Amino acid sequence: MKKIHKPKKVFMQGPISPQFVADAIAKHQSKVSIGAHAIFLGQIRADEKEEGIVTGIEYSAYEEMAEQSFHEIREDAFSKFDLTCLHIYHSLGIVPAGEISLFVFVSSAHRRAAFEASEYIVDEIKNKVPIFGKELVGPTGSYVWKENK
Amino acid sequence: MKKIHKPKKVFMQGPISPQFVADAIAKHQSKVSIGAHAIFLGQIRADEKEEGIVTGIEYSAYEEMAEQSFHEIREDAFSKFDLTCLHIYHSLGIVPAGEISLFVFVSSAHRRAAFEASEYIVDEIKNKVPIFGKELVGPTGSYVWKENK
Amino acid sequence: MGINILYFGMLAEITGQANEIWTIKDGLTVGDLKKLILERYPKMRDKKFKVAVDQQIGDDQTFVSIQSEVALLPPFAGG
Amino acid sequence: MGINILYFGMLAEITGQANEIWTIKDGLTVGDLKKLILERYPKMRDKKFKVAVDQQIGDDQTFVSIQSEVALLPPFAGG
Repeated sequence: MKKIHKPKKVFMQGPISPQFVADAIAKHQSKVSIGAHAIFLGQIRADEKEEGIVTGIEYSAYEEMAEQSFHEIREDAFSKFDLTCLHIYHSLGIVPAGEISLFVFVSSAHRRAAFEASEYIVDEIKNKVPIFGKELVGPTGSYVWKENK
Repeated sequence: MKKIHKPKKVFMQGPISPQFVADAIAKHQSKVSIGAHAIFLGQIRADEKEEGIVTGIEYSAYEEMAEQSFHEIREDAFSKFDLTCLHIYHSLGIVPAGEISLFVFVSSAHRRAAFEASEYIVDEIKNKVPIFGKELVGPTGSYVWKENK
Repeated sequence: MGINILYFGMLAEITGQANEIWTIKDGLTVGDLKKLILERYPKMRDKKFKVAVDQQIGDDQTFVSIQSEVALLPPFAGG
Repeated sequence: MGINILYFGMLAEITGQANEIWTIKDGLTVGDLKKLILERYPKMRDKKFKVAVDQQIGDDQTFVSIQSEVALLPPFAGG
Protein backbone atom coordinates (compact mmCIF):
# COMPACT_ATOMS: atom_id res chain seq x y z
CA MET A 1 0.00 0.00 0.00
CA LYS A 2 2.89 2.40 0.57
CA LYS A 3 2.96 4.72 -2.37
CA ILE A 4 6.24 6.34 -3.33
CA HIS A 5 5.82 9.93 -4.43
CA LYS A 6 8.19 11.16 -7.07
CA PRO A 7 10.33 14.11 -6.01
CA LYS A 8 8.81 17.25 -7.48
CA LYS A 9 10.27 20.56 -8.42
CA VAL A 10 9.56 22.99 -5.58
CA PHE A 11 11.58 26.07 -6.42
CA MET A 12 10.32 28.80 -8.69
CA GLN A 13 12.16 31.92 -9.77
CA GLY A 14 10.55 35.04 -8.27
CA PRO A 15 7.10 35.45 -6.69
CA ILE A 16 4.30 32.89 -6.92
CA SER A 17 1.34 34.49 -8.67
CA PRO A 18 -2.33 34.23 -7.64
CA GLN A 19 -2.92 32.82 -11.13
CA PHE A 20 -0.52 29.97 -10.42
CA VAL A 21 -2.54 29.18 -7.29
CA ALA A 22 -5.78 29.25 -9.29
CA ASP A 23 -4.35 26.89 -11.90
CA ALA A 24 -3.26 24.46 -9.18
CA ILE A 25 -6.77 24.49 -7.69
CA ALA A 26 -8.38 23.98 -11.10
CA LYS A 27 -6.18 20.94 -11.75
CA HIS A 28 -7.65 19.26 -8.68
CA GLN A 29 -11.28 19.57 -9.69
CA SER A 30 -11.14 16.26 -11.56
CA LYS A 31 -10.11 14.51 -8.32
CA VAL A 32 -13.57 13.90 -6.94
CA SER A 33 -12.43 12.03 -3.84
CA ILE A 34 -11.14 15.35 -2.47
CA GLY A 35 -13.44 17.14 -0.03
CA ALA A 36 -11.08 19.69 1.50
CA HIS A 37 -8.17 21.82 0.35
CA ALA A 38 -6.03 23.67 2.88
CA ILE A 39 -3.80 26.24 1.24
CA PHE A 40 -1.07 28.19 2.97
CA LEU A 41 0.49 31.23 1.34
CA GLY A 42 3.47 33.04 2.79
CA GLN A 43 3.42 36.72 1.81
CA ILE A 44 6.33 39.15 2.24
CA ARG A 45 5.64 41.74 4.94
CA ALA A 46 6.92 45.31 4.66
CA ASP A 47 8.22 45.20 8.22
CA GLU A 48 9.88 48.22 9.72
CA LYS A 49 13.49 47.56 10.68
CA GLU A 50 16.07 49.90 12.19
CA GLU A 51 17.63 50.07 8.73
CA GLY A 52 14.36 50.99 6.98
CA ILE A 53 11.23 49.35 5.61
CA VAL A 54 11.52 45.89 4.06
CA THR A 55 10.88 46.13 0.32
CA GLY A 56 11.34 42.44 -0.42
CA ILE A 57 13.29 39.29 0.33
CA GLU A 58 15.98 37.75 -1.83
CA TYR A 59 15.97 33.98 -1.36
CA SER A 60 18.79 31.56 -2.02
CA ALA A 61 19.10 27.90 -1.07
CA TYR A 62 21.35 24.89 -0.88
CA GLU A 63 19.15 23.68 -3.68
CA GLU A 64 20.03 20.01 -3.89
CA MET A 65 19.69 19.47 -0.16
CA ALA A 66 16.56 21.63 -0.03
CA GLU A 67 14.79 19.63 -2.75
CA GLN A 68 15.67 16.49 -0.80
CA SER A 69 14.33 18.04 2.44
CA PHE A 70 11.09 18.99 0.69
CA HIS A 71 10.80 15.43 -0.60
CA GLU A 72 11.28 14.00 2.91
CA ILE A 73 8.72 16.43 4.35
CA ARG A 74 6.20 15.31 1.72
CA GLU A 75 6.80 11.60 2.36
CA ASP A 76 6.56 12.17 6.08
CA ALA A 77 3.29 14.11 5.71
CA PHE A 78 1.76 11.41 3.52
CA SER A 79 2.63 8.80 6.15
CA LYS A 80 1.34 10.90 9.08
CA PHE A 81 -1.91 12.24 7.57
CA ASP A 82 -4.57 10.80 5.32
CA LEU A 83 -3.92 13.02 2.29
CA THR A 84 -4.93 12.81 -1.35
CA CYS A 85 -2.48 15.38 -2.73
CA LEU A 86 0.28 17.62 -1.50
CA HIS A 87 2.20 20.27 -3.40
CA ILE A 88 4.83 22.69 -2.18
CA TYR A 89 6.25 25.66 -4.07
CA HIS A 90 8.87 28.11 -2.83
CA SER A 91 10.43 31.16 -4.46
CA LEU A 92 14.07 31.78 -5.17
CA GLY A 93 15.46 35.20 -6.05
CA ILE A 94 13.73 38.46 -5.21
CA VAL A 95 10.13 38.51 -3.96
CA PRO A 96 8.81 42.06 -3.39
CA ALA A 97 6.74 42.95 -0.31
CA GLY A 98 3.10 41.95 -0.78
CA GLU A 99 3.97 39.03 -3.02
CA ILE A 100 3.93 35.32 -2.28
CA SER A 101 7.02 33.22 -1.63
CA LEU A 102 5.55 29.98 -0.27
CA PHE A 103 2.53 27.97 -1.45
CA VAL A 104 1.61 24.78 0.39
CA PHE A 105 -1.40 22.98 -1.08
CA VAL A 106 -2.84 20.05 0.86
CA SER A 107 -5.91 18.06 -0.24
CA SER A 108 -7.77 15.31 1.55
CA ALA A 109 -11.17 13.65 1.71
CA HIS A 110 -12.00 15.25 5.06
CA ARG A 111 -10.95 18.59 6.43
CA ARG A 112 -9.17 17.58 9.64
CA ALA A 113 -6.27 15.88 7.87
CA ALA A 114 -5.82 18.86 5.55
CA PHE A 115 -5.73 21.38 8.40
CA GLU A 116 -3.31 19.38 10.53
CA ALA A 117 -1.00 18.56 7.65
CA SER A 118 -0.92 22.14 6.42
CA GLU A 119 0.32 23.57 9.70
CA TYR A 120 2.74 20.69 10.24
CA ILE A 121 4.28 21.02 6.78
CA VAL A 122 4.79 24.79 7.03
CA ASP A 123 6.51 24.35 10.39
CA GLU A 124 8.75 21.64 8.95
CA ILE A 125 9.69 23.83 5.98
CA LYS A 126 10.63 26.74 8.24
CA ASN A 127 12.75 24.51 10.49
CA LYS A 128 14.39 22.01 8.18
CA VAL A 129 14.88 23.35 4.67
CA PRO A 130 18.17 25.15 3.94
CA ILE A 131 16.76 28.32 2.43
CA PHE A 132 18.32 31.70 3.17
CA GLY A 133 16.81 35.14 2.87
CA LYS A 134 18.06 38.69 2.66
CA GLU A 135 15.49 41.24 3.76
CA LEU A 136 16.05 44.18 1.46
CA VAL A 137 15.51 47.42 3.34
CA GLY A 138 15.14 51.02 2.38
CA PRO A 139 16.02 52.59 -0.95
CA THR A 140 19.82 52.26 -0.69
CA GLY A 141 20.35 48.57 -1.34
CA SER A 142 21.05 47.62 2.28
CA TYR A 143 19.77 44.38 3.74
CA VAL A 144 19.39 42.23 6.85
CA TRP A 145 19.72 38.43 6.90
CA LYS A 146 16.42 36.88 7.89
CA GLU A 147 16.21 34.14 10.49
CA ASN A 148 13.20 31.91 11.22
CA LYS A 149 12.29 31.58 14.88
CA MET B 1 -9.63 49.70 19.55
CA LYS B 2 -12.58 47.40 18.82
CA LYS B 3 -13.24 47.56 15.13
CA ILE B 4 -16.71 46.77 13.85
CA HIS B 5 -16.68 44.81 10.63
CA LYS B 6 -19.48 45.48 8.20
CA PRO B 7 -21.60 42.43 7.39
CA LYS B 8 -20.51 41.11 4.01
CA LYS B 9 -22.28 39.14 1.36
CA VAL B 10 -21.31 35.51 1.77
CA PHE B 11 -23.61 33.63 -0.57
CA MET B 12 -22.85 33.14 -4.24
CA GLN B 13 -24.99 31.37 -6.79
CA GLY B 14 -23.37 28.11 -7.95
CA PRO B 15 -19.74 26.99 -7.59
CA ILE B 16 -16.87 29.23 -6.49
CA SER B 17 -14.30 29.34 -9.27
CA PRO B 18 -10.51 29.06 -8.87
CA GLN B 19 -10.37 32.43 -10.63
CA PHE B 20 -12.49 33.98 -7.87
CA VAL B 21 -9.97 32.65 -5.33
CA ALA B 22 -7.08 34.09 -7.36
CA ASP B 23 -8.75 37.50 -7.52
CA ALA B 24 -9.29 37.48 -3.75
CA ILE B 25 -5.60 36.68 -3.20
CA ALA B 26 -4.49 39.39 -5.63
CA LYS B 27 -6.58 41.99 -3.79
CA HIS B 28 -4.58 41.31 -0.63
CA GLN B 29 -1.16 41.94 -2.12
CA SER B 30 -1.38 45.64 -1.33
CA LYS B 31 -1.81 44.80 2.37
CA VAL B 32 1.84 44.54 3.27
CA SER B 33 1.27 43.85 6.97
CA ILE B 34 0.02 40.37 6.00
CA GLY B 35 2.57 37.57 6.28
CA ALA B 36 0.31 34.52 6.11
CA HIS B 37 -2.86 33.50 4.29
CA ALA B 38 -4.70 30.33 5.28
CA ILE B 39 -7.29 29.34 2.71
CA PHE B 40 -9.83 26.57 3.11
CA LEU B 41 -11.78 25.27 0.15
CA GLY B 42 -14.61 22.78 0.47
CA GLN B 43 -14.91 20.68 -2.67
CA ILE B 44 -17.86 18.38 -3.51
CA ARG B 45 -16.91 14.69 -3.32
CA ALA B 46 -18.42 12.12 -5.68
CA ASP B 47 -19.16 9.80 -2.76
CA GLU B 48 -20.74 6.44 -3.40
CA LYS B 49 -24.11 6.10 -1.71
CA GLU B 50 -26.57 3.21 -1.74
CA GLU B 51 -28.62 5.26 -4.16
CA GLY B 52 -25.71 5.90 -6.54
CA ILE B 53 -22.74 8.21 -6.96
CA VAL B 54 -23.05 11.83 -5.80
CA THR B 55 -23.02 14.13 -8.83
CA GLY B 56 -23.38 17.37 -6.90
CA ILE B 57 -25.00 19.15 -3.98
CA GLU B 58 -27.89 21.57 -4.16
CA TYR B 59 -27.60 24.10 -1.35
CA SER B 60 -30.34 26.19 0.18
CA ALA B 61 -30.31 28.30 3.33
CA TYR B 62 -32.32 30.32 5.78
CA GLU B 63 -30.52 33.19 4.18
CA GLU B 64 -31.20 36.03 6.55
CA MET B 65 -30.26 34.01 9.63
CA ALA B 66 -27.29 32.48 7.82
CA GLU B 67 -25.85 35.87 6.86
CA GLN B 68 -26.25 36.91 10.49
CA SER B 69 -24.52 33.71 11.67
CA PHE B 70 -21.64 34.32 9.27
CA HIS B 71 -21.34 37.85 10.59
CA GLU B 72 -21.21 36.60 14.18
CA ILE B 73 -18.62 33.98 13.30
CA ARG B 74 -16.46 36.68 11.69
CA GLU B 75 -16.75 39.03 14.69
CA ASP B 76 -15.98 36.18 17.04
CA ALA B 77 -12.93 35.14 15.02
CA PHE B 78 -11.60 38.72 14.93
CA SER B 79 -11.90 38.90 18.71
CA LYS B 80 -10.30 35.48 19.33
CA PHE B 81 -7.42 35.63 16.83
CA ASP B 82 -5.04 38.35 15.71
CA LEU B 83 -6.27 38.64 12.12
CA THR B 84 -5.80 41.24 9.42
CA CYS B 85 -8.57 40.06 7.07
CA LEU B 86 -11.24 37.41 6.93
CA HIS B 87 -13.56 36.54 4.07
CA ILE B 88 -16.12 33.77 3.79
CA TYR B 89 -17.97 32.69 0.64
CA HIS B 90 -20.50 29.89 0.34
CA SER B 91 -22.45 28.57 -2.62
CA LEU B 92 -26.21 28.36 -3.01
CA GLY B 93 -27.90 26.27 -5.69
CA ILE B 94 -26.23 23.39 -7.46
CA VAL B 95 -22.50 22.73 -7.13
CA PRO B 96 -21.31 19.75 -9.21
CA ALA B 97 -18.85 17.18 -7.83
CA GLY B 98 -15.27 18.44 -8.06
CA GLU B 99 -16.30 22.06 -7.69
CA ILE B 100 -15.94 24.38 -4.71
CA SER B 101 -18.79 25.36 -2.37
CA LEU B 102 -16.94 26.99 0.54
CA PHE B 103 -14.05 29.45 0.54
CA VAL B 104 -12.67 30.69 3.84
CA PHE B 105 -9.83 33.17 3.48
CA VAL B 106 -7.94 34.20 6.62
CA SER B 107 -4.96 36.59 6.65
CA SER B 108 -2.70 37.59 9.51
CA ALA B 109 0.77 38.95 10.20
CA HIS B 110 2.02 35.58 11.51
CA ARG B 111 1.00 32.10 10.51
CA ARG B 112 -0.21 30.66 13.81
CA ALA B 113 -3.27 32.94 14.03
CA ALA B 114 -4.24 32.20 10.44
CA PHE B 115 -4.04 28.42 10.91
CA GLU B 116 -5.99 28.40 14.14
CA ALA B 117 -8.66 30.76 12.90
CA SER B 118 -9.13 28.86 9.66
CA GLU B 119 -9.95 25.57 11.33
CA TYR B 120 -12.09 27.25 13.98
CA ILE B 121 -14.14 29.18 11.44
CA VAL B 122 -14.81 26.16 9.21
CA ASP B 123 -15.99 24.18 12.25
CA GLU B 124 -18.25 27.03 13.29
CA ILE B 125 -19.76 27.28 9.81
CA LYS B 126 -20.49 23.56 9.71
CA ASN B 127 -22.11 23.65 13.15
CA LYS B 128 -23.92 26.95 13.32
CA VAL B 129 -25.02 28.21 9.93
CA PRO B 130 -28.49 27.14 8.69
CA ILE B 131 -27.48 25.82 5.29
CA PHE B 132 -29.11 22.72 3.85
CA GLY B 133 -27.85 20.39 1.14
CA LYS B 134 -29.33 17.78 -1.13
CA GLU B 135 -26.77 15.29 -2.38
CA LEU B 136 -27.84 14.56 -5.93
CA VAL B 137 -27.19 10.90 -6.73
CA GLY B 138 -27.17 8.83 -9.87
CA PRO B 139 -28.63 9.77 -13.22
CA THR B 140 -32.32 9.64 -12.25
CA GLY B 141 -32.70 12.81 -10.23
CA SER B 142 -32.82 11.14 -6.83
CA TYR B 143 -31.16 12.71 -3.82
CA VAL B 144 -30.20 12.30 -0.17
CA TRP B 145 -30.30 15.11 2.40
CA LYS B 146 -26.81 15.81 3.66
CA GLU B 147 -26.04 16.17 7.35
CA ASN B 148 -22.84 17.57 8.91
CA LYS B 149 -21.34 15.48 11.70
CA MET C 1 -52.06 38.43 13.16
CA GLY C 2 -49.98 35.34 13.71
CA ILE C 3 -46.59 33.78 13.66
CA ASN C 4 -44.83 33.04 10.43
CA ILE C 5 -43.47 29.48 10.44
CA LEU C 6 -40.73 28.72 7.94
CA TYR C 7 -39.84 25.18 6.84
CA PHE C 8 -36.50 24.30 5.32
CA GLY C 9 -34.97 21.37 3.48
CA MET C 10 -36.60 18.02 4.08
CA LEU C 11 -39.15 19.63 6.42
CA ALA C 12 -40.46 21.80 3.59
CA GLU C 13 -40.88 18.62 1.59
CA ILE C 14 -43.06 17.17 4.34
CA THR C 15 -45.20 20.26 4.73
CA GLY C 16 -45.32 20.89 1.00
CA GLN C 17 -44.66 24.58 1.55
CA ALA C 18 -41.91 26.96 2.56
CA ASN C 19 -43.92 28.85 5.16
CA GLU C 20 -47.30 29.18 6.85
CA ILE C 21 -48.95 31.79 9.05
CA TRP C 22 -50.28 30.24 12.25
CA THR C 23 -52.58 31.92 14.71
CA ILE C 24 -51.53 30.89 18.20
CA LYS C 25 -52.51 31.95 21.66
CA ASP C 26 -50.13 34.06 23.68
CA GLY C 27 -47.60 32.55 26.05
CA LEU C 28 -46.65 29.46 24.06
CA THR C 29 -43.16 28.00 24.26
CA VAL C 30 -41.19 26.35 21.49
CA GLY C 31 -42.01 23.03 23.19
CA ASP C 32 -45.76 23.74 22.97
CA LEU C 33 -45.46 24.82 19.37
CA LYS C 34 -43.47 21.72 18.40
CA LYS C 35 -46.28 19.57 19.77
CA LEU C 36 -48.83 21.39 17.62
CA ILE C 37 -46.61 21.10 14.55
CA LEU C 38 -45.98 17.38 15.04
CA GLU C 39 -49.75 16.85 15.37
CA ARG C 40 -50.31 18.53 12.04
CA TYR C 41 -47.29 16.88 10.36
CA PRO C 42 -46.78 13.44 11.93
CA LYS C 43 -44.05 12.64 9.41
CA MET C 44 -41.81 15.13 11.20
CA ARG C 45 -41.77 12.95 14.31
CA ASP C 46 -38.75 10.96 13.17
CA LYS C 47 -36.87 13.99 11.83
CA LYS C 48 -34.22 15.87 13.76
CA PHE C 49 -34.67 19.62 13.67
CA LYS C 50 -33.87 22.77 15.59
CA VAL C 51 -36.22 25.68 16.07
CA ALA C 52 -35.12 29.27 15.58
CA VAL C 53 -37.26 32.07 17.01
CA ASP C 54 -36.55 35.39 15.34
CA GLN C 55 -33.33 33.88 13.93
CA GLN C 56 -32.01 32.66 17.27
CA ILE C 57 -31.87 28.93 18.00
CA GLY C 58 -34.26 28.27 20.90
CA ASP C 59 -34.94 25.35 23.21
CA ASP C 60 -38.26 23.93 24.41
CA GLN C 61 -38.50 26.64 27.09
CA THR C 62 -38.05 29.60 24.73
CA PHE C 63 -41.18 31.77 24.53
CA VAL C 64 -42.72 32.50 21.17
CA SER C 65 -44.19 35.95 20.76
CA ILE C 66 -47.33 36.11 18.66
CA GLN C 67 -45.41 38.15 16.08
CA SER C 68 -42.35 35.95 15.97
CA GLU C 69 -40.77 34.42 12.93
CA VAL C 70 -40.26 30.78 13.73
CA ALA C 71 -38.06 28.55 11.56
CA LEU C 72 -37.79 24.77 11.60
CA LEU C 73 -34.25 23.83 10.67
CA PRO C 74 -33.19 20.32 9.68
CA PRO C 75 -29.53 19.28 10.18
CA PHE C 76 -27.04 21.76 8.76
CA ALA C 77 -25.00 20.81 5.73
CA GLY C 78 -22.90 23.88 5.01
CA GLY C 79 -19.30 23.62 3.96
CA MET D 1 41.56 15.07 -3.79
CA GLY D 2 39.75 16.89 -1.05
CA ILE D 3 36.45 17.90 0.46
CA ASN D 4 34.25 20.49 -1.15
CA ILE D 5 33.11 23.08 1.39
CA LEU D 6 30.07 25.16 0.47
CA TYR D 7 29.24 28.48 2.11
CA PHE D 8 25.75 29.96 2.07
CA GLY D 9 24.13 33.28 2.87
CA MET D 10 26.03 35.51 5.26
CA LEU D 11 28.82 32.91 5.53
CA ALA D 12 29.55 33.19 1.82
CA GLU D 13 29.84 36.93 2.37
CA ILE D 14 32.49 36.34 5.02
CA THR D 15 34.50 33.89 2.93
CA GLY D 16 34.00 35.85 -0.26
CA GLN D 17 33.23 32.67 -2.19
CA ALA D 18 30.50 30.06 -2.53
CA ASN D 19 32.81 27.05 -2.19
CA GLU D 20 36.38 25.88 -1.65
CA ILE D 21 38.21 22.59 -1.98
CA TRP D 22 40.10 21.73 1.18
CA THR D 23 42.66 18.99 1.53
CA ILE D 24 42.21 17.42 4.94
CA LYS D 25 43.68 14.38 6.63
CA ASP D 26 41.50 11.35 7.09
CA GLY D 27 39.43 10.78 10.24
CA LEU D 28 38.37 14.35 10.94
CA THR D 29 35.05 15.12 12.58
CA VAL D 30 32.75 18.07 11.94
CA GLY D 31 34.01 19.50 15.24
CA ASP D 32 37.63 19.33 14.03
CA LEU D 33 36.73 20.87 10.71
CA LYS D 34 34.81 23.72 12.33
CA LYS D 35 37.92 24.60 14.33
CA LEU D 36 39.98 24.79 11.15
CA ILE D 37 37.36 26.89 9.41
CA LEU D 38 37.03 29.32 12.32
CA GLU D 39 40.81 29.71 12.32
CA ARG D 40 40.77 30.67 8.67
CA TYR D 41 37.63 32.86 9.00
CA PRO D 42 37.58 34.37 12.50
CA LYS D 43 34.53 36.48 11.56
CA MET D 44 32.45 33.30 11.61
CA ARG D 45 32.99 32.89 15.34
CA ASP D 46 29.99 34.98 16.29
CA LYS D 47 27.73 33.48 13.60
CA LYS D 48 25.28 30.63 14.19
CA PHE D 49 25.51 27.90 11.60
CA LYS D 50 24.83 24.21 11.05
CA VAL D 51 27.07 21.85 9.14
CA ALA D 52 25.68 19.40 6.59
CA VAL D 53 27.84 16.48 5.49
CA ASP D 54 26.69 15.04 2.17
CA GLN D 55 23.39 16.90 2.62
CA GLN D 56 22.67 15.55 6.09
CA ILE D 57 22.87 17.87 9.11
CA GLY D 58 25.69 16.59 11.30
CA ASP D 59 26.91 17.34 14.82
CA ASP D 60 30.46 17.80 16.12
CA GLN D 61 30.95 14.02 16.29
CA THR D 62 29.97 13.32 12.67
CA PHE D 63 32.91 12.00 10.65
CA VAL D 64 33.86 13.75 7.44
CA SER D 65 35.06 11.50 4.64
CA ILE D 66 37.84 12.93 2.50
CA GLN D 67 35.44 12.99 -0.45
CA SER D 68 32.51 14.55 1.40
CA GLU D 69 30.57 17.60 0.38
CA VAL D 70 30.37 19.78 3.47
CA ALA D 71 28.00 22.76 3.65
CA LEU D 72 27.96 25.56 6.20
CA LEU D 73 24.37 26.67 6.67
CA PRO D 74 23.39 29.91 8.40
CA PRO D 75 19.91 30.15 10.03
CA PHE D 76 17.09 29.07 7.74
CA ALA D 77 14.66 31.67 6.43
CA GLY D 78 12.27 29.73 4.21
CA GLY D 79 8.57 30.44 4.14
